[in-house]
Amino acid sequence: MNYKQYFPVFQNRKDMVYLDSAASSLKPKKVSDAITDYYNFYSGNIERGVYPISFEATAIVEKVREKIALFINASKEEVIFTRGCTDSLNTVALSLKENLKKGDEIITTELEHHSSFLPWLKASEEKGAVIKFIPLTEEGKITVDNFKKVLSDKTKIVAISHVSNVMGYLTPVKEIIALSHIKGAIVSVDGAQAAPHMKIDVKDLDADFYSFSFHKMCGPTGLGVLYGKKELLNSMEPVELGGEMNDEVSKDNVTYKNIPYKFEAGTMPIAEIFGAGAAIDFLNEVGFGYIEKRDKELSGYAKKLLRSIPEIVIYNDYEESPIIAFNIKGIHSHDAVSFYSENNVCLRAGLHCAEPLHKWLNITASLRASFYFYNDESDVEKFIFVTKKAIAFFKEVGYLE
Amino acid sequence: MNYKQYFPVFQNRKDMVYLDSAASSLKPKKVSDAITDYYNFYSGNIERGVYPISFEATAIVEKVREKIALFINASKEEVIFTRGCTDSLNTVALSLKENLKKGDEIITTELEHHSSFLPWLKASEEKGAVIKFIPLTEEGKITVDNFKKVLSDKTKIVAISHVSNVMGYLTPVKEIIALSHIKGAIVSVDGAQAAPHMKIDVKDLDADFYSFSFHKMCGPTGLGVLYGKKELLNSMEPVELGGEMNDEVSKDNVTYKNIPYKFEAGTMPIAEIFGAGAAIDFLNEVGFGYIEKRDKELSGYAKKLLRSIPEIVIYNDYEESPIIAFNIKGIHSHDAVSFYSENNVCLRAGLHCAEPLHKWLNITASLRASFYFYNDESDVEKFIFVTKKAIAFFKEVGYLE
Amino acid sequence: MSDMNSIYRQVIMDHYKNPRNKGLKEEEGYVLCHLKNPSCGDMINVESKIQNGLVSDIRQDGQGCSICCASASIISETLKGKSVKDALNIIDNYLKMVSNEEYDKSIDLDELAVFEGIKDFPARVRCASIAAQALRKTLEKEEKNA
Amino acid sequence: MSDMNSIYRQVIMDHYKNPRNKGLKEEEGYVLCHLKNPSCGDMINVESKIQNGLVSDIRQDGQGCSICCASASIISETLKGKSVKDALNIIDNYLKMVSNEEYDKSIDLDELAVFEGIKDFPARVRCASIAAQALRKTLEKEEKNA
Ligand SMILES: Cc1ncc(COP(=O)(O)O)c(C=O)c1O
Ligand SMILES: Cc1ncc(COP(=O)(O)O)c(C=O)c1O
Repeated sequence: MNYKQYFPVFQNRKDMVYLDSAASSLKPKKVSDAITDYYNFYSGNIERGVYPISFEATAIVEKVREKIALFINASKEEVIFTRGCTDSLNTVALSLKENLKKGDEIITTELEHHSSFLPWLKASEEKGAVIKFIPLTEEGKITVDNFKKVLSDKTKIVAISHVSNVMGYLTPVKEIIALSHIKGAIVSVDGAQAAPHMKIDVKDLDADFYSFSFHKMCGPTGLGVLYGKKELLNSMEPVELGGEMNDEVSKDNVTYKNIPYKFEAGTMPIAEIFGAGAAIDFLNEVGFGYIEKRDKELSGYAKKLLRSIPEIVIYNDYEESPIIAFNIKGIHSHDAVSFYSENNVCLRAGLHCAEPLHKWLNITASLRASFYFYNDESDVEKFIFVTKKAIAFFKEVGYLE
Repeated sequence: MNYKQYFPVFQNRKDMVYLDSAASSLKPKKVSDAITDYYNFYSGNIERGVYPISFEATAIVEKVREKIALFINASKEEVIFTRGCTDSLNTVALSLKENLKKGDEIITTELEHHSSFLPWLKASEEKGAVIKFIPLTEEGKITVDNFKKVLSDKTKIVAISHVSNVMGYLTPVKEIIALSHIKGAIVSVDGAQAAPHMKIDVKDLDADFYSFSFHKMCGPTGLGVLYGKKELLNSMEPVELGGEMNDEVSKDNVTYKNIPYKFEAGTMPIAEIFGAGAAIDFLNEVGFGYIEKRDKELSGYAKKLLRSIPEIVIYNDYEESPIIAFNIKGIHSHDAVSFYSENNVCLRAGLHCAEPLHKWLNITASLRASFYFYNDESDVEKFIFVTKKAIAFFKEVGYLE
Repeated sequence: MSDMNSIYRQVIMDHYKNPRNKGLKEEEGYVLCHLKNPSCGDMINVESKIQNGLVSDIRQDGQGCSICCASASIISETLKGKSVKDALNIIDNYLKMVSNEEYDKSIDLDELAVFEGIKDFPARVRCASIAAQALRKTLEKEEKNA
Repeated sequence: MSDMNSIYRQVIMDHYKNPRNKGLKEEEGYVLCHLKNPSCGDMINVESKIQNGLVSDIRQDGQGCSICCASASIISETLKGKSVKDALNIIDNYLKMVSNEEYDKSIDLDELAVFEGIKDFPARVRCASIAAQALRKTLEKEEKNA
């Protein structure tokens, strides 16, 4: 199956080898068509009007919410629309921090994306709570055993990513959640890298919160989801206040609407929600069976070929992951990535918003290649070809011995 | 000039009379084209990549920021992209509330949209600050004299809208800001209803913060701006933390990037920013001279005709405003608006996210007709025709005597 | 305007102008439920009294559009004297009818049937539902406790 | 690959491999400026000493890609001994050159001219600029105080 045909950017950039889907996936025509539909046929506001373009658009928005609920096995009112995964993760921390007391413990990891870790770093400083890091194994993995070493009666929050955005490892979140709940701790899962690649079942995981962004899963920019358990959301204070999230407002009091609306202040990203509906349909059509299979095939193939190049060092030896973190030994990733870019191979270089992890790896920066189902074997081969060409070039100019 | 031709929704809904631009304006084709451009030609992430689609898109995003800065007479680094006006207003309150102490005073008005008022109501409760309301004149206006009655040495914050979303009155913000600054108070202006209709010059107003949403000014959903004075933004803590807003992150510390990036955590609404660029270009082409002229002509014409109908009560007798707040006496606004809707006239009914104002007016709900430059005289005439038809209908069914 | 006529019918106008069972008792045995439709300002109180499994009295009060107020009045008339079970069944089918969902047409909705036309006015479904929803809330609690 | 060749030139590689004026003095009279490029992890320290309006010494240190490190080394070589005014002028034109802006071609940029090709690599402009920006910061402060 050649999925490239569904992505207009490949028609406009014929030779592009796109290996940066972990930063943002490409977007199929369906999605921008759905967005344009909103602008061409509705164009107005939702929720507030009682004329056709308004209530028709409202109905579509609520249908998309149902579709997302089904997609992650939640109920409709547990799906909150946010600006993105970062916004979702901050909302959880900003609302829950009010319950934190001095000495309470928050468990997280050095693998986290800054968006998962920093909101809690700030909350902990403000409230005098203590951050505990799950010791990583030698390979940089999170294990249940190591989690147990930091879990305690003081643990109030566990903030953890489902899949690391550099190492690509799958965290044993289900087990971690079960253990956390025994201690009465609340678990906020950063699903930014998981939701695009595997079937998420929040009920099966028993996650308290689950966050992700649509732009990483063939969807629009500017939209994310915060899933939260009904009972928790009901008991929490909203972070942002304003239009459409309240029931009754007087000069000195306000009561809130029911969830999810309590957490959706102001005019919603309507066009983006239309786009998200199309993205979910598209991913459902492709199917996670196919996505997982292709992730493995492509990254497996790339890793195999990379390993045969002596100048390459790979940081994550985890076959299932669609992400490869690596460097050309002796070449700064920023120099390397320019060479790839000149040869139409799009990789990412730097810290990937995961500076603590790079400190743990004891490197200053890395290259990251990430795959998605629209990539193919020829992308892998071009990537390897350019890698070898880069090594030859840097030898020629005297950068590499 | 017939501007309707630029708005695809009018081709798809031929007979629609759209009089709800204060809730959300319609969007010209240019804007969805610019959004689709992003999806077709870039489709990836900005800031983080070093390959062409990434840095080309980054350059466009920064050009749009410059364009917006020029549009409101700010400098580039003072323009922060947000999810919308509600998000902008909350960001100011959430960051500045940390400086509030018990007994400090916050000045606001009963005219405010919930998004301008509620964030400060919450902040005041949390910090023990006191909210003071500027007494409104008999017509519901804010005057400098009445502002002086509540301004005091204890005033720390003034949260005020530039134009009310129900009454359409223009607040004398420039004078209010000057007086506030003498007392050392910070002024956050809600420009949601002003920015679409008049040239905003934040430097001339000397506003400390100025917030608005693009969806009300021919732009995309899901995007707003928070303007803030450089010195203030520099001294403030960001509210959301995460990717791309920090300089250096370790396990126990974080330093932030310079403004505006400090306030832009996570992946930006890239497609929306492309759309905003097109919206600004479009508004510049139309010109605020033309917009203000048409606002006055259309609402003046409508008011004149409405006044000749004895069953109509108008709440805002302010000629300049593109907004008319009214009711059919004896008919609940929700009943009336259904009749308008059945006749293809889109109005809004209810509280318009301004419940305190309705309490002040001592009514349970109102109808709102709002005009923009793409409306024309025939829209006004249809609106009046349907108003008369509604009155006849409600008489016929025995609702009205 | 056949559509508008289908909802602004005489019965509805009559109940709007002359609401039945209006005014709360606030006496022992009466359970109150307050519901709001925040965006349009509708606000409804429904009080009910249950004796021996029967809804022996219903009182209502509030403010809102004609559909909202008339539905509260008609609900109170129609369901007074019914068993809790029958009342819940009627409410259930009534709510389905106005929401344009499948409902059991064999059930006698009595005067509530005048709201059938609401299904073509999606923006007004909430107006026609709010009083029924309020009553359902208390009756369901009652049924659970019984 | 003519483009890549235009930036990875021998002079640059030489300065990257054999950095001049490397290591900070941390002595009296030296002023330090630290700058970072957070997304790629580049980090540069530039120390300068000013005597009688002349930049009498420049030291540098840090980590980063070859362009970033080489530019720090070449900056330190090229500007040492220049007057504060001349140094600022060179920095200014150098930064314009790498950013593909108009600059005064009559000014002798000396070895810094090897970075001309950077203008075709927008993603690398920041790498080539960071050391110059760090030095400018201290020199500007110096000029103001003088
Ligand atoms: C693991 C992880 N968490 C969080 C985020 C933040 O997502 P966003 O930038 O869309 O807010 C990302 C992506 O940048 C990520 O990879
Ligand atoms: C005066 C005023 N302030 C704030 C807002 C909130 O804007 P948004 O809903 O786009 O966040 C609106 C519009 O809803 C408004 O009219």
